[in-house]
Amino acid sequence: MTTDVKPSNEKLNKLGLDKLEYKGRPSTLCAGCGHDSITSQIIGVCWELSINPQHLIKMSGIGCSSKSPAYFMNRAHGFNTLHGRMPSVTTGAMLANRELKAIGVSGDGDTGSIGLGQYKHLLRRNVPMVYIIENNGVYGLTKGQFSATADLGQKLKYAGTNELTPIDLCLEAVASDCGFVARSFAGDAKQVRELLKAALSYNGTAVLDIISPCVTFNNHEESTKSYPYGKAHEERLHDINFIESKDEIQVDYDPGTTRMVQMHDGPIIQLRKLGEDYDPTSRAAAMKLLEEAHSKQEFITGLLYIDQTRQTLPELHNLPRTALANLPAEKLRPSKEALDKIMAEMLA
Amino acid sequence: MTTDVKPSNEKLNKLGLDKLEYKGRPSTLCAGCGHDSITSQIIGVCWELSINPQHLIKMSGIGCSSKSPAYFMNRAHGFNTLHGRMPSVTTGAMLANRELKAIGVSGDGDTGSIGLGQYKHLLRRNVPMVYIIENNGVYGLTKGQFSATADLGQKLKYAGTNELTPIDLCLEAVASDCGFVARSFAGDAKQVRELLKAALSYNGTAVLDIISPCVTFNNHEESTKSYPYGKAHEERLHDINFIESKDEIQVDYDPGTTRMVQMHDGPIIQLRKLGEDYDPTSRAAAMKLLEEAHSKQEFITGLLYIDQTRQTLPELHNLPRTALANLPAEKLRPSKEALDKIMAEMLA
Amino acid sequence: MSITIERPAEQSNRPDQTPIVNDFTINVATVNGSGSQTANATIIRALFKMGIPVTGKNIFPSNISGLPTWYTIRVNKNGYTARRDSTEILVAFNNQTADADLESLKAGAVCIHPQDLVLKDKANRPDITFYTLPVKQMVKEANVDVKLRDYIANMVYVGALMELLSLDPGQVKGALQAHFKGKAKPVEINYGVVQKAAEYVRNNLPKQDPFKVEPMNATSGKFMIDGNSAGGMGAVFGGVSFVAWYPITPSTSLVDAINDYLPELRHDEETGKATYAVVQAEDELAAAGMVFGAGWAGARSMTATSGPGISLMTEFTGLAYFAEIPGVIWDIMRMGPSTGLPTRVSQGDVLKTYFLGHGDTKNIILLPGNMKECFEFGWRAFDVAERLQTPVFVLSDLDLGMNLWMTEPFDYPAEPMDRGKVLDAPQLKELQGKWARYEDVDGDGITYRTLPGNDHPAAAYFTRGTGHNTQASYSERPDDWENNLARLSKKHDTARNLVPAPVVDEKPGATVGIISYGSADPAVVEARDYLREDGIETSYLRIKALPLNETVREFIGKYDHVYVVELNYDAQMRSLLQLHTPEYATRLIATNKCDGLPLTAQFIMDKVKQGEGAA
Amino acid sequence: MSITIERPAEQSNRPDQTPIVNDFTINVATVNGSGSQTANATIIRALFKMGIPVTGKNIFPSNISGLPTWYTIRVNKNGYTARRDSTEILVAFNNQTADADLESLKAGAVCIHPQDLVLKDKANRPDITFYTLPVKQMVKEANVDVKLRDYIANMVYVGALMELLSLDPGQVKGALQAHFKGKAKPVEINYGVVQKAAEYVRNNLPKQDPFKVEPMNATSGKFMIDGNSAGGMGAVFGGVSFVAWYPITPSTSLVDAINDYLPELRHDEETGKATYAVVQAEDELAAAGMVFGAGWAGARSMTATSGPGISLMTEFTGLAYFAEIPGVIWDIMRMGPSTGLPTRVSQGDVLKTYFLGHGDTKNIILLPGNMKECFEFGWRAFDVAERLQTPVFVLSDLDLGMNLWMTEPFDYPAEPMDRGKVLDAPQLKELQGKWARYEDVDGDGITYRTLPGNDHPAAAYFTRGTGHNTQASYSERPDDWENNLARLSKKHDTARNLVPAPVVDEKPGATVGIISYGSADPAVVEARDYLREDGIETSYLRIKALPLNETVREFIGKYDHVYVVELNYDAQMRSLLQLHTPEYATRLIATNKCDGLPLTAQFIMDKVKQGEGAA
Ligand SMILES: Cc1ncc(C[n+]2csc(CCOP(=O)(O)OP(=O)(O)O)c2C)c(N)n1
Ligand SMILES: Cc1ncc(C[n+]2csc(CCOP(=O)(O)OP(=O)(O)O)c2C)c(N)n1
Ligand code: SF4
Ligand code: SF4
Ligand SMILES: [Mg+2]
Ligand SMILES: [Mg+2]
Repeated sequence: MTTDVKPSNEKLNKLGLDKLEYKGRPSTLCAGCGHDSITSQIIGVCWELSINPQHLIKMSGIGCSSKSPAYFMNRAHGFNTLHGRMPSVTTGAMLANRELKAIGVSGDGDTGSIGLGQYKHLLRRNVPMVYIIENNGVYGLTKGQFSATADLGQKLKYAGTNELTPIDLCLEAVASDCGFVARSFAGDAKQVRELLKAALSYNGTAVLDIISPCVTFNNHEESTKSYPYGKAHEERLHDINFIESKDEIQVDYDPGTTRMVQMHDGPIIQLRKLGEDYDPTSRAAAMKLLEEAHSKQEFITGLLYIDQTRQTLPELHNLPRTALANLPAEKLRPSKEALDKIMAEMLA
Repeated sequence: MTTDVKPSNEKLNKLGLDKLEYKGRPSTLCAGCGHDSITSQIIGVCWELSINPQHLIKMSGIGCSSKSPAYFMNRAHGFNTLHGRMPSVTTGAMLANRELKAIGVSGDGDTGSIGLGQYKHLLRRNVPMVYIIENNGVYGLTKGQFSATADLGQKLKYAGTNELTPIDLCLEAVASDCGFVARSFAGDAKQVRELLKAALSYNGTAVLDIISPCVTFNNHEESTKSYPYGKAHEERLHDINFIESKDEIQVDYDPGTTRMVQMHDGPIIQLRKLGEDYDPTSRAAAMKLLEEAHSKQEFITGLLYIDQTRQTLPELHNLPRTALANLPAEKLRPSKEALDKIMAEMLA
Repeated sequence: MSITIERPAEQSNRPDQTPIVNDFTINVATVNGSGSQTANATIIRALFKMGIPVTGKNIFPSNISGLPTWYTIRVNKNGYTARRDSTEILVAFNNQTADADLESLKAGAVCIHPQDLVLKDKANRPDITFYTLPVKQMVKEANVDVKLRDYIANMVYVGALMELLSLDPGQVKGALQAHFKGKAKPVEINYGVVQKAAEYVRNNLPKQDPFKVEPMNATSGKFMIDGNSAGGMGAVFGGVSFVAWYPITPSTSLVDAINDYLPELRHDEETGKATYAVVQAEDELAAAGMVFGAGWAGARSMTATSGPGISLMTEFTGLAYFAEIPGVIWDIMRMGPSTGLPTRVSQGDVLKTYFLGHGDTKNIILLPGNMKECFEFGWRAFDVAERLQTPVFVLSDLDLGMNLWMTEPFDYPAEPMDRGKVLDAPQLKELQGKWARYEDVDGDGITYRTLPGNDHPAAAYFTRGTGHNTQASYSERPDDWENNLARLSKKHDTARNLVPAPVVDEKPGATVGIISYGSADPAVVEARDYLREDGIETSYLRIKALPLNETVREFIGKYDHVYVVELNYDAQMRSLLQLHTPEYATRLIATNKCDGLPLTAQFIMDKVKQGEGAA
Repeated sequence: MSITIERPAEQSNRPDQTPIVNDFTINVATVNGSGSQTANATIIRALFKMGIPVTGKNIFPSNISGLPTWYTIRVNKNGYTARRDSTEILVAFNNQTADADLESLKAGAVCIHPQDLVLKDKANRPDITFYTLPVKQMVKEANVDVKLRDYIANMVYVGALMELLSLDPGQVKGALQAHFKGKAKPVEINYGVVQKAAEYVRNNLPKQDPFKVEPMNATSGKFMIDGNSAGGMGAVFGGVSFVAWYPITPSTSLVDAINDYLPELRHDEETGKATYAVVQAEDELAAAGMVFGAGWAGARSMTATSGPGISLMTEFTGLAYFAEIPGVIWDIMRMGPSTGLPTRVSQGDVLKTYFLGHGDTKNIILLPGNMKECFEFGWRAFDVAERLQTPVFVLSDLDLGMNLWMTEPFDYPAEPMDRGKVLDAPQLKELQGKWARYEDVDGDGITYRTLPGNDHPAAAYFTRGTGHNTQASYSERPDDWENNLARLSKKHDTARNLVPAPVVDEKPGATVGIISYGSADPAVVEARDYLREDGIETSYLRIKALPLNETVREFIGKYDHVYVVELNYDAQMRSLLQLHTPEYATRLIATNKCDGLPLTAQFIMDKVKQGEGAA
């Protein structure tokens, strides 16, 4: 069994685990797929933050993206559920055992098409989890049809021209009162990493919509979901840094150029201004930003919105710290006396 | 058969039909139910606008609200589909026959809970129809559980306290690029009427989210979905008037106090300023308004957003004016020569 | 103010009849939403407390108020509880249906109606005894709030019945006291009206009919309850820790019952916390997902739904079957296909649920037949689901679930909870981490699982609905696939003798077999007695679960004719029996009906007699 | 640059063998995404154009690139097209699987592999003929763009096979020309490599094995196609006007085919408009809703999906069945339950689809067994659906749908389109507006409908999934419900003789019957020949549709043993047959397998022989 061991060397984290122990099975995705680069950030960040793999669940739907949980953290329980239905399964699991941490990985088809209803209702419930959308604008696993996040007017050899306006899964999240909404780009490893860390510290549903190019079906330059486009057009809202909580934190910063957001269990997110100042704690500002990005076709990344006031679903349900799944029989089955009492009342 | 007849007397509309001919079967809803008052506005408006009932389809899901189509316009085909699935059925019907007009009636449970995904995807496709949500914050037909539009903290004797934030179906519509989004109150007959007229003239999906009190399960004063609350708190964005298109329209108005919106087939919507000026053609303004109303718990009604630039789904599909359903066999089955040609190519 | 009453004209002078005691059916026709439930519950409770066997069935419309509803109260000294086609006493309180209701009465029946309800055919029915009540006036006199007038009007028929049938006034009052939980004021108002009405009848409407009740001692040690309350209570005693559901008639009241019992019975005094979570999902698809998510993570997890919900749970059922995740799904069956008749009963989901899921699936189904079994399967379903690591369906129906039935007290679970084959961290340590999620170690097809959060480094496995090998790794190998399906079939065979065994009542000299299940049971029980009287002795097997086992085969083997009694159009259980025992396929005789109403003994009797050439 | 080659060491000197001509199976093992499809198609087309019967089956993984895939090419002079278990010629081009692939070879087989692929067991297999190819060098020499290297590498085995098997070089080149649609440059590059490889083999690897091809005349007047293309083409010739779908393997290519044919064949030149709409829905639930919405409004409406989609369409199927709305659902069956094996074949949805929907439902199913029927049912399904006003399922499968089959040209529909019983405005006028949506005027259970938009004031009716009477009004009356279900059953009986009849091949002296359907057919056809050679004459009935009719009963009645051959675990068609003919339930012998691969004749032969005591 794993206990908290002081790292004996640099290759071990606080749990005494080597980074290798955060690996999964070899990926069966296409070489160069954006999803694989996100996978490696997940591995790195979880190792760095010493997340206990045995207390983590890896959840997904169906799709190339949804295969990813098999490729990280073999020591965590994983569940590759049904297409579009990861949200409901995770809701059940996290209520059954609120001691767990959950990382969900989904695709734009999985979340934006078949799963849109479950996505929105999960957010409304504020189920504690990191919800990663590996967004490539296509259905990779079924070979390249447009998904609901594909851009209006986009052309693909196989799929033709997309004639519908895209769904913005970040705007959807904000509209559904999600309290942690971020957008990033698989090609921006540093930002993905810092956002992942922040998301893992968030108490509630943290949405990361990561543009993750499909090198096989949607990676030509004109596609806004491609590497070349992302590299050329990504506009970072801010430079983000995640500062782990130490016993005592002393961070010097200039409030004129930097915002600090303290997460509920200690760590701090440092947002260094890049362009205009942006207040990620305003829901209205987030909607405005996304609406403007939508109409101007801008690719803005960063922490779009954060609100730490909402209760999570297990909190709303007044659940004990001990997992429901681990309650002993005595706590689950009322006594014979209790039944006798009811029977007596019934007979009265 | 009905032909365009000049009304011989005041009780006949342009089609020569008496208002009685726009009636449906007797309602089996509770006496006083908000849904019935909306039904009577539908009857009145369709008669007034001389909508041909034989060219109309009445669509719904399942719920008290979804029963309404049986209570108006017996001369129109109606379809009481499945819970939450009216959008997809209507999409199919309107592509099969784009000459039809469609009125859909749904409930907050039907649209906001089980049907949220289909609702959002219908809006994205811009299927031409009037989409009425008879919003009472509860599931009427299953006897009073909270729906997803119930207010945070609301209490009901049977259902307890609602602990989740409400879904705003108008914000959802705006986020999904719907081009006609309005909110009203079943107790405000005039506004419902004028909005209905405008919606029936809109070329695309027109959403009317109408607060429609459930007198049996959710009509106490503290409920924001009740008659007393609505009457006391409704804030009209503007005074709305629908002006039918005549051969020549001459409307005098003061641009300082009134906005005019011309609908694509002629009629004009006149919006007379009541409080601050509000521009319903700005998507950003609509989101801001709804976000503010949400945080301040305001009950704002009126035409929230209008955009007449989007193509409808039948237009996108380059459909002929003649309904697909009415195409003759010659247009449907390619010739024997066409098959012979393919076979010859195959054999080559 | 005194009541001025015109003496009703229709009182005929009938010859004295032998009294018919404790054996008749009352049919109360009202409009729904008018609060007749209180009145009907009062009558039932009074009868029951007089020691007389009674059942109540509500035939109600799928809307909220204003449409016809019929409440039938069967009084039967032999304890028969099935529906009967005929009514002896009609309480015609609904204008809309009164003429048709009257028409359906047979000669000798009674019709009680308000003065202002005009019966078209009254004059043509000298064979009926009419009692006309000045309801409006009495309500006026009661002088209550407008909102309560309908309720009060219904008390008038309670009073009339009390007088006409000789109901014990003390029990009637007691029933009202129980209903109003002892609150004096409403009891006073209501019982006042009851008394006035009784008095009115006594003074003005001489008894002309033979129906009456007499106290018995046949209900002591019993109580009355509906199956959804019993099932909900059972689930709570089964240690349910997670419920996700979406409202749908007629299953909603099962979750309501759970919600009623949980806070009281399952509040953790130590921590002040809940030991459960009940989530109203956004639809049945999500409810199913949550149930299996929670079941996967180790909760005792369940939902309750009806036909449309079952349809929507098809894909998740297949996943849970194949990934082997426990979860309990109550299907309170209503009439399908499609939305069908939401407030009418059927047993139409049996075949569908057994095969629910695409590809090769076969599910476990429990079939409660009475209140004790509703309670028992409420807890046992979790044991079966966790033992077999698979979805378990409990198929009750609207008749069992929403109507009022007599029952003996429920037994506390005799066995400790069975949490199934779950390996915890110490056990894994002992195994040195050597285990495989889908390896059939014990030869029963059931493999070992671990729960997320298990601290052992080798505890984790990957759950998926795709092909996998014993190590739970993704596999497309033909042999892995075949072996896995073969093991799942073995598990299904294990289930045959793990689920509740059928109840068999074999009679010496029986020439005919009857098989049935669920809410069809009371009609079968009654029909068998009549058939015996008519010279046809029958043996009876009642199925309590699927899959079927050898007991069923042996039973069928003994009779040339086996009547399979059920409430659906396609004789669904008959089909399953034919597939189970192809060698006897032709001796299984479909004895089914499907009109939205519970089965009657008469129907069964007719079918069997016809089949036996005795009709 | 010239090639320097080390002479392979493993060339053994085998005694001369009698040549085996036009009767062997090639198995090409590669990695998916490596473009081996072009190479395999080239070989197949060359063989086919040489007049030799051939089939191609792709056993591929459920991912996009990098995993093992096997393409088997069966060459058979008798025209047998079923899968075989053994391979005569292995093209071992995949490192990951080469050792296992080699292991599965029987003595006498051939293994062709690249020089840098190390075979662990090579030395231990003197019974195999190895040909080692300097693939890397050849690719290097070809000097093509990096992206094309994998494609080019595959041309090396094409060249080797051309030389070793005596494929006609002209046909190989012709196949490349056809593939590249006459573009000279790629043909030149590819054929260049083919020639080099052939030359290398000719010069360095003397022929040691007996396998070769010789031109025949067995394919003239035929062509090769996959079932999804044939079905899609059929739908277009059936006048499909509405398609809603959601991508899912292996059904996607059916909609792709429709999308390919529509713009060309169904563009309206008069109006410049489309005569159809194809919508990619957000999921299968929505796809089903759109299909039935369009069917209700009068379109020829369809979708294509596979198991998981079928599960999600359960509720809508029940609605359409009960509200009586036409719509066509293609299910290209893959392996379930659950996500199962998305790229492997099964016939596992037969029973489920027949009963799809809660409550009492029975659906219409068409079961194509070859390319001509895929085309035919493509159009006929609409006629059946509109005639019967109900969902019609076409159950094809991955083997039929995605693999390459020989076929004779398709016949143009002999009958005009059947739009069913639709009343238009003039007809209603003639009837003076007197009609009832659900009245059985003709006694066949099929009633008349009107389409929305019909201008007659009496045209409208209200469609619902709830109980209704003949006027389509809401009804909870028991008799309305029962009558309606009875009429629906009558309609189902009408369907029995309206759907395509089974194909029966009765042999004089046959002692054994075989029943099968769909893609199981080729294996049965082949097995019957072998059984005959072994003294067991069989008669054969192939089911082309459900519900079953009397022809099936009569056939079963003639044989003591009837083997029901199918590709699923639970013997699903056997079950349906048992329910159809309970009197013969025990003579129906389950002859089923379920490992994700198409059936082999060997399997059937073994089962029948075993059953007949001849094994
Ligand atoms: C119910 C159901 N419908 C369809 C499918 C087929 N399917 C598998 S993955 C997928 C789309 C995946 O797209 P996305 O979520 O964007 O993931 P990506 O492959 O692009 O990473 C589809 C349609 C399925 N597995 N289940
Ligand atoms: C699949 C399915 N699940 C559940 C139901 C039961 N049901 C009928 S109406 C309804 C809710 C209706 O609420 P809403 O749409 O708000 O309409 P209202 O009755 O309040 O007007 C539910 C849950 C159903 N008919 N179908
Ligand atoms: S197809 Fe696209 S999304 Fe799928 S693995 Fe390949 S690159 Fe990634
Ligand atoms: S229950 Fe509520 S929503 Fe339903 S009919 Fe009655 S008042 Fe209207
Ligand atoms: Mg994608
Ligand atoms: Mg509602």
